[in-house]
Amino acid sequence: MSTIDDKATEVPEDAAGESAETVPPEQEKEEVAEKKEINKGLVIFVFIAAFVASLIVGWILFPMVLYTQENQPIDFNHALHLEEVENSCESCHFFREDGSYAGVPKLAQCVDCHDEVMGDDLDELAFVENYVQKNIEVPWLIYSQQSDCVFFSHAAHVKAAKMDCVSCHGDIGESTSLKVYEKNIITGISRDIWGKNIGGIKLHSWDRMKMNDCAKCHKEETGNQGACFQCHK
Amino acid sequence: MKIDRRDFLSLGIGAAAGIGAGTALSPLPWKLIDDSSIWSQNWPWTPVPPDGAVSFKNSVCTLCPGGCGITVRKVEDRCIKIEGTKGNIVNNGGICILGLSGLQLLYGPTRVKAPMKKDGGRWKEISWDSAIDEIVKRLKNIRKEGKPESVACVSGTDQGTVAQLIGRFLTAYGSPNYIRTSSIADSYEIALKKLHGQFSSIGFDFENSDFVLSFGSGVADGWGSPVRMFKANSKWKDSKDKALYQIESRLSNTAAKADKWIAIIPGTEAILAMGIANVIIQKSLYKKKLIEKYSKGFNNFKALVLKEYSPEKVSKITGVKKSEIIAIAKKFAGASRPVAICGSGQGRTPGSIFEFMAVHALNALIGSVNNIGGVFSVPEPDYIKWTEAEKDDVAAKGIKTDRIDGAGKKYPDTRYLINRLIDSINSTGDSPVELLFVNGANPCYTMPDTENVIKAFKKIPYIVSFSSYFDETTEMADIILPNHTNLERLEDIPLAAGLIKPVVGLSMPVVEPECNTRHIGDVFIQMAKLMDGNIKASFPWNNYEECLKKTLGDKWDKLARDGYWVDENSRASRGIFDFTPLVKNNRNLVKPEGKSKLTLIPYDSMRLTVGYIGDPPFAMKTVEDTILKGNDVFVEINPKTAAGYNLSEGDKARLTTSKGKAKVRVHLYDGIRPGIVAMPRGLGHTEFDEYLAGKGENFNKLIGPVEDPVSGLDAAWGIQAEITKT
Amino acid sequence: MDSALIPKGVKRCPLPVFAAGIAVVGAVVLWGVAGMLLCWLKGLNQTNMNDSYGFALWIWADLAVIAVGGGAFFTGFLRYIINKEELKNIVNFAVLVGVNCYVGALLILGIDVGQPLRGWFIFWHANVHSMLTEVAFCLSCYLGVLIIEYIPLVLENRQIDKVPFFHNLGHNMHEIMAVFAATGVFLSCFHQGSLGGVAGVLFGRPFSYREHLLVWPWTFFLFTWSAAAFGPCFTILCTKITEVITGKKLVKDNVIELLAKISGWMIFFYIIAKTTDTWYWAAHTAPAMGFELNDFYNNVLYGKWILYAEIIVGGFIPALILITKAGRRNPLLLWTAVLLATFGVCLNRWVMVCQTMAAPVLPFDKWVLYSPSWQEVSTTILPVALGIIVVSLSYRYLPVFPQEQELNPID
Amino acid sequence: MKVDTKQKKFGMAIDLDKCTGCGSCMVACMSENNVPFKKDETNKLDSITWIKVYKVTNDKKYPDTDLCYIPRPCMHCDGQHGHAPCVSVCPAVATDNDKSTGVVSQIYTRCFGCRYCMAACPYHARYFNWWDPVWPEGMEKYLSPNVSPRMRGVVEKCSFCFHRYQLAMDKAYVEGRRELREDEYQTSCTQACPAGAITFGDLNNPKHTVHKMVQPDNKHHGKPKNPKAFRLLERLGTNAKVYYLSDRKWVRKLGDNQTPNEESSKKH
Repeated sequence: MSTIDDKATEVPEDAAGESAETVPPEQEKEEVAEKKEINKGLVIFVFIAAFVASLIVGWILFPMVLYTQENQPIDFNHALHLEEVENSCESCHFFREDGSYAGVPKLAQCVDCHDEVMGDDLDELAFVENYVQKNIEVPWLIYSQQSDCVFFSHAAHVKAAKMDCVSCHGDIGESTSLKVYEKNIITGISRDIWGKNIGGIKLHSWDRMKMNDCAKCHKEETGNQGACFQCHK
Repeated sequence: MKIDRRDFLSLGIGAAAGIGAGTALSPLPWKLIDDSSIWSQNWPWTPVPPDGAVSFKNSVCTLCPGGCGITVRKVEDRCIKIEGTKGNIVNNGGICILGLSGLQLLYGPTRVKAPMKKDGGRWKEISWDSAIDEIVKRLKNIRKEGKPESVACVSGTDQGTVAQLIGRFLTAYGSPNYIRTSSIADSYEIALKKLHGQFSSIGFDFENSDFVLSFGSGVADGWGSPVRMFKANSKWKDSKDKALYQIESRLSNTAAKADKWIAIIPGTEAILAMGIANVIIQKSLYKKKLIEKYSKGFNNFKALVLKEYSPEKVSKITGVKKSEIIAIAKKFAGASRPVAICGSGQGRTPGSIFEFMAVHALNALIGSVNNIGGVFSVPEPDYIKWTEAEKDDVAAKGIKTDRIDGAGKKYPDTRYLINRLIDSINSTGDSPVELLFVNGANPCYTMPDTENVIKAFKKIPYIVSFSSYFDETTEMADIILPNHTNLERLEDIPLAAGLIKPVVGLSMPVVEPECNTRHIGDVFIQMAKLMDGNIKASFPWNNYEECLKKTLGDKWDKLARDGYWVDENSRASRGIFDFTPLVKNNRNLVKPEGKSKLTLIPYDSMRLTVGYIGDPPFAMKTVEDTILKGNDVFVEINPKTAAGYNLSEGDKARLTTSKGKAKVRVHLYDGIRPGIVAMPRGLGHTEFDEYLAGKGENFNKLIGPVEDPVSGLDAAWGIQAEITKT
Repeated sequence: MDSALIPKGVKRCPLPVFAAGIAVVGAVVLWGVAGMLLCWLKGLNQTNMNDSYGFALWIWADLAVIAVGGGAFFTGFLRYIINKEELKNIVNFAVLVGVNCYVGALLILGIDVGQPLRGWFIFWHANVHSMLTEVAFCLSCYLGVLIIEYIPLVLENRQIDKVPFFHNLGHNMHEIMAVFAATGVFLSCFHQGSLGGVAGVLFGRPFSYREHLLVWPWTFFLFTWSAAAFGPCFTILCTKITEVITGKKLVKDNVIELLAKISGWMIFFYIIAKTTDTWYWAAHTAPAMGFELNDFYNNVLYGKWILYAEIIVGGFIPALILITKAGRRNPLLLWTAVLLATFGVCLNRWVMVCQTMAAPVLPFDKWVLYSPSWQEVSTTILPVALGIIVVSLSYRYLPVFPQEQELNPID
Repeated sequence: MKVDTKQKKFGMAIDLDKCTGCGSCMVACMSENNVPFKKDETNKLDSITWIKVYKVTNDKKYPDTDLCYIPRPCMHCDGQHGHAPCVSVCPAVATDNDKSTGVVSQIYTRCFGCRYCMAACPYHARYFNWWDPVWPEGMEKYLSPNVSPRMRGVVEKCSFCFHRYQLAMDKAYVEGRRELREDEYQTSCTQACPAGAITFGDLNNPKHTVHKMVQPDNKHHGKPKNPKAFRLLERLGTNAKVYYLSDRKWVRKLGDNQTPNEESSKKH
């Protein structure tokens, strides 16, 4: 700061030329000196205010705007189903004969048990009435849906690498109801891919599913992050 | 205190710095940058094909007569790819460009999506019932007026249950006028009838031939069953002692594949065949014992050949060197399992019967008839054993009237004469055809002198089209009852493309009908029921599927399982080979119309389908820019000839024949005989989608029918033309 | 009206006249912007490029402007590193021209890529083997340097200078300018070279492929050298043009002559190197790939003339003019020399880009020729027009030419 | 867990004497890989055909003229040090040469469309999406979920139908295998070719037909030992994985460029 002051005092000499016409040098010197005091503080204050404001916008308001909240067509209780079925996750999320992965079950699987209402749960009632009886597929919103450019082989991870569902899908298996589906309004992609944390900070292996997360694990497990075509189509 | 301009400046800078720093330390800018590029990677207007369970469905392709087995890959209920069926008797895994493009026809914009009725020149959608009612009403009236014979049908085939149903309907109705579009199948049929004395279709044992002498047959351009021929050709390539000789005035893909290309003067193939016969007999290289035992009239033939077809004379006429003629003859007679074939290009148009007989005679001379590696006369598969259709008086009377196309009268061995149909309509005041059914045919595009054909069709009071697509003929129709496409349809497909045993394929529906279409078989059964009387009585089935299953009987299971059934116990007809008809029709050649210096000939290519279906977008995409550029079609000319007309590569020119004019561009090609202009078939469509319509010119506009003196069939292979630079 | 902004002791045309001039150029800018928006909104189908011409007018423009913009770093180098004092009278302008060239280059690149929104991948997912990566990094860094070099000049504006903070900032920046100059030289050597490498490494394109020294093909060094050699000529050219437009002498002859002389000798040695390179390529590199010189020049447009035009007309002639005292002193010859030199270097860049694309490689390939669409042309002229505006504004409100006052005293 | 690192080198051998130029390979490829099409595809300089069939003649006058078709997929070059001409130049690593399979990838979502790779490829095997892909109403139905449709502004090329390898591996994994049989991974063009002119397989596997046909000499960058086999532009050192076979000398000679003196020296 001091340097500025010293320099500031030099100003009139340099700028003497033109300030000459306006006011006599001495007077101006004092004015400048005192005003500096006032607006230096003011400038710093404005700076901090603006700084904090933009932090709030960026960290709090922005995420609110960026994602829309959508509810699943009907609620689903993973925990409950897990007790009922004998073959854990694979009873509904199974591999087809050709090695491809069925993913979210189709109506065909559900009706094996739900051809008519079993319990007194309202969601089940809604499910049977609106979908089973009308034979319409449930438009589930898939939290872990990657974009179209991704080829993900469940076979390679689950069968060959013997990984468990949790490491990527987290504890959804124990959930008793489905969380809200959040969609990025720009990209149209599920928030779970980027991760709940807007800053991209991740605590669990399943918190985020961006390419780098895949690459990191691949590097650790296989020694290299693999060729492009390993995961892209 | 007062804030002057300079303070204001500093405050502003302070604020800006704050915002800058704050934003930079928040995720906002970085997330926005990332998301905007992710948006660009997932643009909502770029389709994302839904994933699902994959399944495979087998069927038989009916887009051409080849009859290949196809396997359709499906994701859930969508067809996503057509592939050749491994182990299929015809194509064993291979598949042609048209078959591969099948899905573009199934899901394409040229489908007729529902029954349509012409209403003041525009198509209006109507219900199936009203459509069928309307037709039945007309049929009843025509019958009341006592002219049932004025109802006719033009169809791509006369085999299989569907064709038979239509034929049966006409018979019971009282019309003899079921007309099949013509092809080399007719020519071979007639040639065999004359030489062997009985009707049968031709079969070739190419897989076992070691020398193939082809008189212009495009075995590598889609002749016969294309994929089968490609495989055979590769087989010949595999061993050094197998060979293919191509006799053709243009270096076609076949000629290029051949071990020898003999650039003959077009239209003189028969003469060359006789010349070869001359050498074979001269040098007595023929199978004497066989000839003595199994032939008649050989001595006259011998005398004729020796008198008129000395290599010198033949050389003069055909432009093939004498030495070459002798060499070919020796090679042919010397081979252990040779075969001679004819029918130019893809064989979509009939040829001169004299030529067919001459070429077939070569096979007889060296014992390749009904012999391994040679040609076989194959009886039509006979599995449709229905009782005679019932006829009331009207029917009985109508059936006896002369066919409108005059077939079987002046030319006793000719069953169908579609080219005469056009003449007889145009020559009389009002059309002898009151009502015409069109199925699996597009005569308004595929027949020569298209203008004339369209004129005839305009005269026909009422045309019913069963086409699944808006093609040129359908555009002429008054009402469309769209049939399911080949992928949505159940149908038996007798394979008429040169197999040595009668084979029937089964086309299975691989997908639910996309549009409001109906199976043509069901439509005829339904119409018959509404016609009541003997017609109703002739159709005891409730629907087509029942009819087919009953007809096939025990063959059904095998067909449903493998997709085809071979009539193993059919015997090749071992008739005596009679040279007399050949001698009698000596030199009955087909000459090109006109007196211009140049001869215009068509050529076929796999990439441009020439049948009743238009080229799908994928196939069009593969057409070279030396064949089509923008909307201009190129004609091939030898540089020498072109120089005479001071034409250079790419020049625009007008091609004129006695039938019409066409704007073309010139492609200089050394692989074509001087004095000849070659033009691709399959372009110049006026209907179908924007990917095909209006591109190039239709060769058929430039050529007119020339009747073969032996069969009456149109056997024009070319026409005299003038070309002028524009 | 804007007299308060105009530097002291110099005369400027009345504002309306100035505004009119700007308006004219502004119209051209709008035309360019139209082309730019079309390319961004509708995609590159707006251009006449095709699968055989992935690189065309735009890439040429990039290479060309950066080559002629080389005057900035080289003059800076002479001024601050070699301490050629006189050159302080033209270095400002050299930098100004340089800034415009580089801004233009980046702008064009921004339009040229099929997915502008993903342009930053080149930094984020950089591939160290790719010459383009090297280009992108050095180019943007060097633009930063140029701007830093330009800022002090801006700060010298009469009004800005009154703010003590800026006054001092400017003062201090002057002190350390040598450091930036040095950085600039370093960066330039690399991105100029990498631009040469862009074509030189294409071992699938025998026309532009060159043997390597370490990881760099010869074109790498030739490009750096040529930029240093021809750049100053362009600076001189721009100076002369400005003098014509303003109708004033702005830089003393001794300054121009010094720069011209140096440039002349640089070009002279460059063109000898270039000739040697061409010979070696024609005699060894290409034949080893199955090509002889004639295969590359047997086309109606791309004939041998292009080689002579580049090496003799655009190389030796200007070099000889500039290295002879009489030559560079004669205004007419000087004009000729700088014009030919600029033409020469631009032609070289054109050949390395467009002829590379045009020449057949597969034995059954044919020559492919191309002509740009208006969108390409307008977007290529856009940065030039922008440049003119920036230069005009700078000239009007900043003391770009230190000697102007002295050379044009107002009584 | 370590993935099987036994290196494969998938490649192709095309018998030019069998190829009839029928175009099946081109369409088989288009329909397998969701390749778009436009109203006018006669300007071959902006017409996307991952495998393109070139028509070449021996330049002799009638009647000694001969012609040959040369199908050209992506050559999946290895270059001299594993650097294909296109791979090393891509500034954003949107394409790579997979060491474990030898397949050269192209990642449409990484590509930002600078087209440097196209400038680098001497085979014109790379194509740019100048337009947004548009299918006539209803035709999107046949699009395959195995290959992602490309957006405007990116480069695309033949992938040796790598998705077929992926799907085959999935099946193998589920069946507890790590290796594929030769016939489990075949490209769409190979499978479709009616003439059986295309052979596809692992060039590193002596049991595979393609290896037996060309007998690649890995000491010399895979140069074919079979005198009937050749590669396009062998001398540029692209080290392609696509080989051609022909009995015709003129065809083999057409595979690479020659300076006049070389040609004369070849004669005697």
